[in-house]
Amino acid sequence: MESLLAIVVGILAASAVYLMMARSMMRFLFGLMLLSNAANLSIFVAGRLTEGAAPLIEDGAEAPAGAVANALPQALVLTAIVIGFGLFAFALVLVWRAWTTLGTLEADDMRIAEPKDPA
Amino acid sequence: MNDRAGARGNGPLGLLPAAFALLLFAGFFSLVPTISTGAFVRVSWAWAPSMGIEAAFLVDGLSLTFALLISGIGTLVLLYANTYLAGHVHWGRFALFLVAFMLAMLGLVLADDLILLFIFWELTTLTSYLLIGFSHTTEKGRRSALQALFVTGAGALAFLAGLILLGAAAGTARISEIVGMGDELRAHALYLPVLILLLAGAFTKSAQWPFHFWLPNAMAAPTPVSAFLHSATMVKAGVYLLARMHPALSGTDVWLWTLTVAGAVTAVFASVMSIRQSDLKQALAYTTLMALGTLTLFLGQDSGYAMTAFATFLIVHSLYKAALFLAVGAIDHATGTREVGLLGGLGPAMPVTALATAIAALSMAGFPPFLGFIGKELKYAGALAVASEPVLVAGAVLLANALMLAVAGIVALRPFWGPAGALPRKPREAPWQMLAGPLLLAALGALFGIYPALLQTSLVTPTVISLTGSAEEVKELKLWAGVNLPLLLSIVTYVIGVAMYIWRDALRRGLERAFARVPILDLEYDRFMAGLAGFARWVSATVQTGRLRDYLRVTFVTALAALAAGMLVAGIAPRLDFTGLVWTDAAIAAFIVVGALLAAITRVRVAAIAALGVTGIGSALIFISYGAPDVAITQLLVETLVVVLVAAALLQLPLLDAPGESDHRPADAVLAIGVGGAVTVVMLAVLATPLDRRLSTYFEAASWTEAFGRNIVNVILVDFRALDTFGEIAVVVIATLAARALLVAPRSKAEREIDVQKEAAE
Amino acid sequence: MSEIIAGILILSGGIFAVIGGVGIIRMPDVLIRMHAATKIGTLSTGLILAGTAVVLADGHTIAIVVAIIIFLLLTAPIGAHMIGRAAVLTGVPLYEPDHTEAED
Amino acid sequence: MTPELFLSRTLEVGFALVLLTIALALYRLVRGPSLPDRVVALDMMTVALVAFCGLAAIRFRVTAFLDVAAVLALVGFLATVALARFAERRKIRQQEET
Amino acid sequence: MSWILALPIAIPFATAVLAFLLRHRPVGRLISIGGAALLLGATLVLLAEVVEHGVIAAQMGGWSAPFGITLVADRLSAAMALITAIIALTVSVFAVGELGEEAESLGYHALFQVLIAGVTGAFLTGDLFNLYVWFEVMLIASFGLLVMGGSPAQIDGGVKYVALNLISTVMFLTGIGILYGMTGTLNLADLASATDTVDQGLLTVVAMMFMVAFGVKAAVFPLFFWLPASYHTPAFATSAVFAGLLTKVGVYALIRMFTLVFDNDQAFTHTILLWVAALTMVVGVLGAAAQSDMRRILSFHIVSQIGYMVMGLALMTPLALIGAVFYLLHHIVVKANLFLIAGVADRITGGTELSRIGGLYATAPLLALLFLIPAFSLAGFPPLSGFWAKYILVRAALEVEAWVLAAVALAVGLLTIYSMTKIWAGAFWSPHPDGRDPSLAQLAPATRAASVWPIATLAVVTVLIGLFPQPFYAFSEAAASDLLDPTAYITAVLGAPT
Amino acid sequence: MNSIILRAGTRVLVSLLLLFSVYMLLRGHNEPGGGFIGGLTGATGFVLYAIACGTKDAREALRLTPETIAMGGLGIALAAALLPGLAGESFFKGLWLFLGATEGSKGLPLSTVLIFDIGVYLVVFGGTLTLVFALEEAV
Amino acid sequence: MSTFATNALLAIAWAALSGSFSLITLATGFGLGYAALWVVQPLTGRSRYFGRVFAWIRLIVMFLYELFVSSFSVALDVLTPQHRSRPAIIDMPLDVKTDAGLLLVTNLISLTPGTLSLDVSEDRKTLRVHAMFADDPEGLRRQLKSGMEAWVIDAVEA
Ligand code: NA
Ligand code: NA
Repeated sequence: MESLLAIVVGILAASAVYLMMARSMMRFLFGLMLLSNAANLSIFVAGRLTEGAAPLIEDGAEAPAGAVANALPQALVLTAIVIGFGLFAFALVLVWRAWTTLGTLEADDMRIAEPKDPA
Repeated sequence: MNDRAGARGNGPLGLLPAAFALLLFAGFFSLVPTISTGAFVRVSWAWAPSMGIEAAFLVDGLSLTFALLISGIGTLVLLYANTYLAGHVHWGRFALFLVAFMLAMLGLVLADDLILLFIFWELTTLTSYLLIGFSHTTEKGRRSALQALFVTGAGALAFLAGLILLGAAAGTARISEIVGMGDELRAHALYLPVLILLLAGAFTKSAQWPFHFWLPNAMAAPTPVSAFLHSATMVKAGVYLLARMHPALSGTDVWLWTLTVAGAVTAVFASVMSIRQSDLKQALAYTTLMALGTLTLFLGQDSGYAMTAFATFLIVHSLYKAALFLAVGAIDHATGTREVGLLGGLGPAMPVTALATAIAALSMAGFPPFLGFIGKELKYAGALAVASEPVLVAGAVLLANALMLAVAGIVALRPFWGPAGALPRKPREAPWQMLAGPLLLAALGALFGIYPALLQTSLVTPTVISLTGSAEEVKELKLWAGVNLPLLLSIVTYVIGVAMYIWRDALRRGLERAFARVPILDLEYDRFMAGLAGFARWVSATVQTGRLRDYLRVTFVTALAALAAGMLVAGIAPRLDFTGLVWTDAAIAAFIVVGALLAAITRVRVAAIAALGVTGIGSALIFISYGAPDVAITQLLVETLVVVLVAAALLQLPLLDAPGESDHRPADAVLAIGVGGAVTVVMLAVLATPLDRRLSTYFEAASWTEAFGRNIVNVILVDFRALDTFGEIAVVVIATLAARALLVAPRSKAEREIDVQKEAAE
Repeated sequence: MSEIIAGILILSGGIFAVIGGVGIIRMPDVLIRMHAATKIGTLSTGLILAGTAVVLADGHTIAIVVAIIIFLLLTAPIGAHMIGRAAVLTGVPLYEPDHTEAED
Repeated sequence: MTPELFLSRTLEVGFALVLLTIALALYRLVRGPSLPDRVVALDMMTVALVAFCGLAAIRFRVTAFLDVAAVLALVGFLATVALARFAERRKIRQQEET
Repeated sequence: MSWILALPIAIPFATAVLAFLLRHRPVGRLISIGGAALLLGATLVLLAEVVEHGVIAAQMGGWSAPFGITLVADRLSAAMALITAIIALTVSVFAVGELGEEAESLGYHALFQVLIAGVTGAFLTGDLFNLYVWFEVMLIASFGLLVMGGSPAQIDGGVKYVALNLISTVMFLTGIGILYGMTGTLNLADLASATDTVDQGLLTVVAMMFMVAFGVKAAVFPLFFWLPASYHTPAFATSAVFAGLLTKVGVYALIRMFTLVFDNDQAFTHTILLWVAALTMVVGVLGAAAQSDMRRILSFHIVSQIGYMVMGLALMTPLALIGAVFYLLHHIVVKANLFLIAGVADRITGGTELSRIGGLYATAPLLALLFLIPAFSLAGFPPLSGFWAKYILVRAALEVEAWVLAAVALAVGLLTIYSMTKIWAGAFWSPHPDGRDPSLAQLAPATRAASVWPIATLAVVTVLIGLFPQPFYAFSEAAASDLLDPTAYITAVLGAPT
Repeated sequence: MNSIILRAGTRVLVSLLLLFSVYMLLRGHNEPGGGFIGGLTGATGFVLYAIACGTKDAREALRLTPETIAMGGLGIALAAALLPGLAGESFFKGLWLFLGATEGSKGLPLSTVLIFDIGVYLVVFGGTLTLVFALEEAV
Repeated sequence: MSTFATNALLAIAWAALSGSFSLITLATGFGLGYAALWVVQPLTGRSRYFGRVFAWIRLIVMFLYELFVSSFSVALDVLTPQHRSRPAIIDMPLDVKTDAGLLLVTNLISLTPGTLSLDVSEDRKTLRVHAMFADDPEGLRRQLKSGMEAWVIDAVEA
C-alpha cells in the first residue's frame, strides 16, 4: 500500500499542479486543496503504514498492547490539515475579494499591481 | 540655481568653514619642518582588528604635499564660496559638503591602510556627487553628478578588488609596509590583476582617457567646487594613488607603458579639447585633464627627473589652476557669463581679477620667473630622461604645453583686454573674499618661481623621497639651468603656443572638422546608460511578466528541474513494492485518483467541489484504514467546512470558466505529470529505506506513564509538541482575522471606480 | 451466534447500500434518486452499525452506535429535504412517467 | 464454516459492497447533471462512509472508528445543506437580477 | 534558560492577544509598542546570554530532545531575534503614524505582533516541523497585513504573493515528511547526525526540495516573482517589516539547513547555490534598474541583496559565512528603513512614482539625509554598514579565487548605486512636477515624530555598524564558526555525546 | 434560509453539536477528539445556526463576537503554556491535579494540558465562526 | 418537548456518549446541556412537558415498519427494469403545531422511502410532499395524515 500511496500522492500532485496553472483562480484554489491533500498523505505514508491499530492505549494498560500506527506523523498531519484549512480559507476569501474588487477570476487579467505598460 | 550673491549675506558664521580649513592647514604646515628632513609621522588606532584594518594615518612628503594643497586651497575656496554663494538657501549644506569633502580628501592622502584609503576614496566620490549635484534642479546637473559618480564608482569597485588582492598578496593592509615590498609584489602572481584593478580606479578618478568625459561635465557644479574638486584635489586622488603605489608597483613594462601611453594620450587629447572650448570653465577643465595626463606620464617613469617633475608640476598646477578657476568664477559672478565670445574689456572694471589671472596664466603658460616655468623645464627634462621613447614623450609634452599657452592666453587676455562683448550684466570688481584666493595662489606661483628652494626643501624633496625612497634622486629646482635642451624646447613651445593663440579660431575650426569623426565618449556614455536601462527593462519584462501563470510555471519548472538534477546527479533507488496490497486499499486509491482527475478536468465548479470532496473522503478512508481516527475526523470536518465556505463564496462567483479557456494545455500537463512523477519517485525511494521509529516508540511509552493521556496523537498535540499546536492555532486565528479584514473592509474608492467602468462597458 | 447475526446484518446492510447505489444511477430524476439513495443508504448504514454493535457488544460501543443512528435519523432527512427543496426550486426537470429521462 | 469465518467473510463482502456503493455514487457525482444530483451523490457517499467506519471498527476491533462515524453522521449533512442552499440562493439571485 | 528562549515568542503573542482585545481603545496601539519594547529587552538579554554562555537550548514541556520541541539560540538566531525586535519596535511606532483606526479595528496590531512572533519563532526553533509552523504563522499574518486596506493593487499583488508562497509552503511540508521518512526525527540537531547514516543520494534530492521551498521564501532567482509583484502595494509600515524580515527568514532557513543538515554534498548543492546567488544579484538589480517607482525599485533590490547572502552561504568558507551573517543583520535594518522613508516621502509628496514626485532635497533635508544613509549603505558605500558586508563577501570570493562571482558582486553594487541615485534624483533632487514644496512640517506633530524617530533610529544603527564594525564583525565571526562547526549547537540540544 | 423544517431541526442539532463538541474536547486526551475536533464540531453547530436562521441570530446566540472568542482562546492557550513557567517548570509542561483521587482511580484530572486544549477549542471554534459569519454577511 | 425534557435528553445523551451512566456524568451532561440550551435560547419556543411513553413506542415501531416496507418497495423499483413509480408532488394539510412535532413529522415522512418532505408553508399549515408512488394522491395524503402525523401528535403534542 505504501508504494501505491506514493503513486496516488504523485497523481494528486500532478492534478494539483495542472489545476494551479489554469487561468481561473478558482481552479488554482482547487489545485491548492489537492496539493495540501497530497502533502498530508505523503507525510502520513512517510511515517509508514500500520493497518488498523490506532495509537491508543487501552484502559488499564501502560502502553499500547501491540504494534500501533505511528502516532507522530498523525499529529503532524493533523496540524498540517488545520493549517491548510486556515490558509485555504484565506485564499478563498482573497479570490472572492479579487472577483468583487478586480472584477475577474482570470489570473492573466490581474495586472493592477504590475501594469502591462510600466510608467 | 542662483550663483549670484543674494540679498542676504552668510554673516560671520559663513567664515567658520574657511577658518576650520585654515586651522587644518596650519596644523599641517607645522609638520613641514619635521617632514622636510625626510622623516614621517604615523598615528594609528585599532579599528577592526579582526579584519586586519587599522585607523592609521601617515604623514610623509607625498601626503603632506597633498594635505597642504587640500587644506590650503580648501581655505581659500571656502572663503571664496562664502561670497560666491552668499545668501544662497543651501549655503549651509554646501559648506558642509565642501568641508566633508575636504576631510575625506585629507583622509585619503593620509590613510596608511588600504581599506581606510578606500573608505576615504569613496567618501570623496559621495561628497563630490552631492557637490556636483548642487544644481540639482536641472536635468543636466543631475546627469553630470550621476555620470561622475557612476564612472568613478565603477572604477572604485575595481579599485576595491585591487586593494583586497594587494592586501592578500602583501599579507598586510598597511600601506607603509607595502611600499617597501616592491620586489616581492612585482614577482607575485597577483601583480598584474592588482595593477590593472588599481589603475582602473586611478584612471577613472583622475579622468584619464578614455574615462575623462565625466570631468568637463562636472563643471555643472558651482565654481568653488570646480576649483577645488576638479582642479586641485579630487581628480588628483588617482594621481596620488599612482604615486603612493609607485615604489611598490612601478618598474615593470606594464606599469611603464600603461601610464606613459594613458598619460600622453590624455595630455594631448585634453589640450586639443581645451582649445576647442568656448566656455572658459570648460577650457580650464580640459587643461586640468592635460595636467593629470602629464602627471600620470611622469609616474610611469623611474628617473629622478620624472619624479621631481611630478612633484613640482603637481604643486604648480594646483596653484595656478585653482587661481584661474576662481578668477573665472569671479568673472562669471560679475558678468553672468563664461562665454569667450561674449567676454571682453573687463580689465578696467576688474583690475585685481585681471592681475591675478594674468599671473596665474603666465605660470600656466610656463613663462619665467613663475613656478610654471620651472615645472615646464622639469617636464622636458623628465620627458627626455625617459629611456625608451624620449622623442615621443617629449613631443607629446611639447604639444600639450603649447596648447596650454594658447589656453592661458584665451583665459587671461581675451576677457580682460579684448573688445567688449554683449555682457548680461555690467561687470564690477569682485569682493575681497573672492579675490584673496586667486591673488594668493597666483602670488605663490610667482614666489616659488623666484625662490624655488623654498618649495624644494619643504615639499618637493620629501615628496620625491616618498616616491623613490631616497633623497639622491631629487633634482634641483632652478629658474636658470643654463642653455640646455629643455630650454630650447621651451622656446619652441612659446613660438608654437603664441601662434596657436593668434590663429586660435582657425585652429578651432580645423579641430572641429578633425574631431567630427571621433566618437564622443560623453555620448557613448549616454548610449551605454540607455543600453543598460534598455537591457534592464528587457530583463525585467522577461522575468517579471506580471502574469501569475508565468510565475507558477517557472516555479514548478524550477522545482522539477531541481529534483531531477538531484536525482540525476546524486542517484536514488526507488522501489515498487505491492506485497500485501489489499484490494480495498486499491479501491480507495482508485477513488482518490478519480476524484483528483475529475477535479483537474471538469470545468463545472460544483463538480470540481464534489470531486474534491471525493478525494477528501478517500483520504479519510486511508486514515481510517491505517489507524488514524483523529486525522480522519479532522479531515472530514475540514472538508465539510471547506464545502460550506466554497458554497458561500461561490454565490457571487461565476460557476463556469470564462469562455475561451482552453483546457488543452499539453505543456502544462507534461509539467504537472513531471512534478507528480518526481514526487512519486522520491517517495518510493524513501519508502524503500527503513524508518527509525524511536520518536514514536518513546511517545507510546511515555504517553500514559508521563503525560497521563491514552490518545497518543492528542498527547503529542497538546503536550509533547504543544508548541506546534500553539503556532497552529495562531495560524487559525490570524487566518480568520485576515480573511475577515478582506470581507468586512469597506470598498475603496478605486474599486468603486472599477465598478463604474464595468457598468460603462456593459 | 452473535457472529452470525452480525454477519447477516452486515450482508443485508451491504446489499441495501448497493441497491441504493444502483438506484442513484438508475432512477429517472433527482428526487426519485434521493428516495432510492439517501434513505436506503441510511437504512443500510443503520444495519451495518447494528452489526458492529452486535460484534463488539460492549456498553460503550452500543451507546455510540445508538448515538450514530440517532444522529443519522436526525440529519439525513433534513439534508434530503434541503436537496429536494433546492431541486424543485431551481427547476430541475422532473420525471414524468410518459417522458424520457431528463437532464439539464 | 465457523461463525468467526462467516463473520470475516461477510465483513469482506460488506467492505466490497460499501465501496461499490461509493463507486456508484461517484459515477452519479461525475455525471451530474444537475447540482442537486451531485449533492445527492455526495450525501450518499457520506452515509456510506459511516458504514465503512462501522465495518472498520469490526475488522480492527477498535471502537475509535465509531467516533469518526459519529462525527460524520452529525456533521456530514452540513455540506449537503450548504450546497443545497447555495443552489437555491443562486437561483433566487438570478431571478432577482433578471 | 527556558524563559529567555520562550519570551521572544511569548511576548509578541501576549501582545497580540491584548492589543486585539483592546483594539477599539487607544491603549491598543500603546500595547503594541510596549510589547515590542519588551521584546527588545528580552532579545537583548537573550543575546547577552548567548554571547556569555554560547549556544543555549530549552526543551518545551520538559521533554528532552529529540522527543519534544527544542528552542535553541546560537549567535545567529539570537542576533536575528534582536534585529527582529528592533524592526518590530520601530515599525510599530511608525505604524501609529501611518495606519488609521480602521486597520486597528480589523486587528492590525494583532496581525503585526503575530507576524513578529512567527519570525522570532522561526529563528529560535530547533525543530524542523516547528519551523514549518512558524513559517505558516508568519505567512498567514503577512497575508493579512498585505491585503489590509483592500485596494485593487493590494488584492492583485496579494493573489500572486499568496499563490506562490503557498506552493513553497506545501513543498516545505512535503520535504519535512520525506526527511522524517528517511531519518525518523525532526529535531535539527538530531537530523544533523541522523542524516549521516541515510542514503546520501536521496538526501541530496531532499536537499534540493528544501532549496526550492526556502528559495521561494528567500526570493532567489528564479523563484522571487511574488516579491516584486506585491511588496509595493500594502501600507508602508507593512512593506517595511516585510522587506526587512520575511525574506531573511528564508535565508536564515537556507543557512541553517545547508550548514547543519544538508552539508553532505556541497560540491553539488553549494555550486547550485553559487549560480543562484549570482543570478539573483544580477536579475534583481536589473529589475530594479528598470523600475520607476520608489517602492518597486526597493523591492527588486531586496531580491538582489538576497543574492549576496546566498553567495556567502554558497561559498561556505568561514569568511563567506561571516559575510552572509553580517549582510543578513545589516540588510534588515537598512531595507526596512528605506521602505519607511518611502512611506514618509509618499505622504508628503503624494506618491512614490518618481516622475510624479520630487523636491524633497530642497525642503525636506532631514529626510534627505536619512535617506542617504540607508541608500548608500545598501549600495555598499563606506563607511556604512553595507560596505563591510560587501567587503567581507568580496574578499571571501577573491580568497577562493571566485573571480567572476566577486566581479558580479561588485558590479551589482554599482548598479545598486545607479538605482539609489535614481531615487535620489527623482524624489529628492528634481523639483516636484506640481511645484510642491514637500516638507516634514506638513505632518501633524505626533505623526511626524512617529515617522521620523523610527527612521532616525534605524539610520543610527546603520551608521554605528559602519563606524564600529569590529564588534559586529567579531560577532559574525563567532556566529559563522558556530555554523561551520555545529558541535556546540548539537551538544546544547542533545547533550554531550556519550 | 426560510426552510421551516431546517430551522426546526437546527434547534435540536445545534444543542447536540455543541454538546458533542464539548464531549469530544474533554475525552480527547484519552480517545479520539481534542481541541481541534471539538472546536470544529462546535463551530459546525453555529454554522448550521447561521445557515438556518441567519448570522444575526447566530451572533446573538453566541453573545461574544467570534473574533474575541478566538483571540481569548489563544490567550488561554498561551497562559496554559506559560503557567508552568511561572511554577518553575518548562513551558508547555503539563501540570496535573487529580481531584478526588483514590486508590483505584485517578479521580477527575485537571491539568494545564486540558486548559491548553480548551484554548485550542476556543480558537478553532471562534476562528471558524469569524470566517463563516463574515463570509455569510459579505456575500 | 419542554426545555427541561430536552435538557434531560441531552444529559442522557451525554452519559451515553461517555459510556457510563453514573451520577457524575449525568450531572455533567445536564450542566453542559443546560449551557447548550442557554446558548440556543433565542430559538427555543414553547413546548410541553410530558411525553407519552406509549405513543412514543408506537411511533418508533410504526416508523421502523414503514421504513422497512417502503424500503423494499423502492428497492424493488430500483431492481426491476421498468420504473413503476408515478411521482407527484402533493400538498398535505398539517395539524402538528410544535417545532418538535413538525420536525418529527417531516423527518419521518422523509425517512420513509417513497415520500419526501419538500417544504412547509410559511404559515405551517401545509406540508409539500414528493411521493414516488402517487397513483392515488388523495389516499396517500390520508395515509400520511392518519399515520405518521397522528402518531407524532399523540406522542408529542397530545
Ligand atoms: Na549531516
Ligand atoms: Na521626480
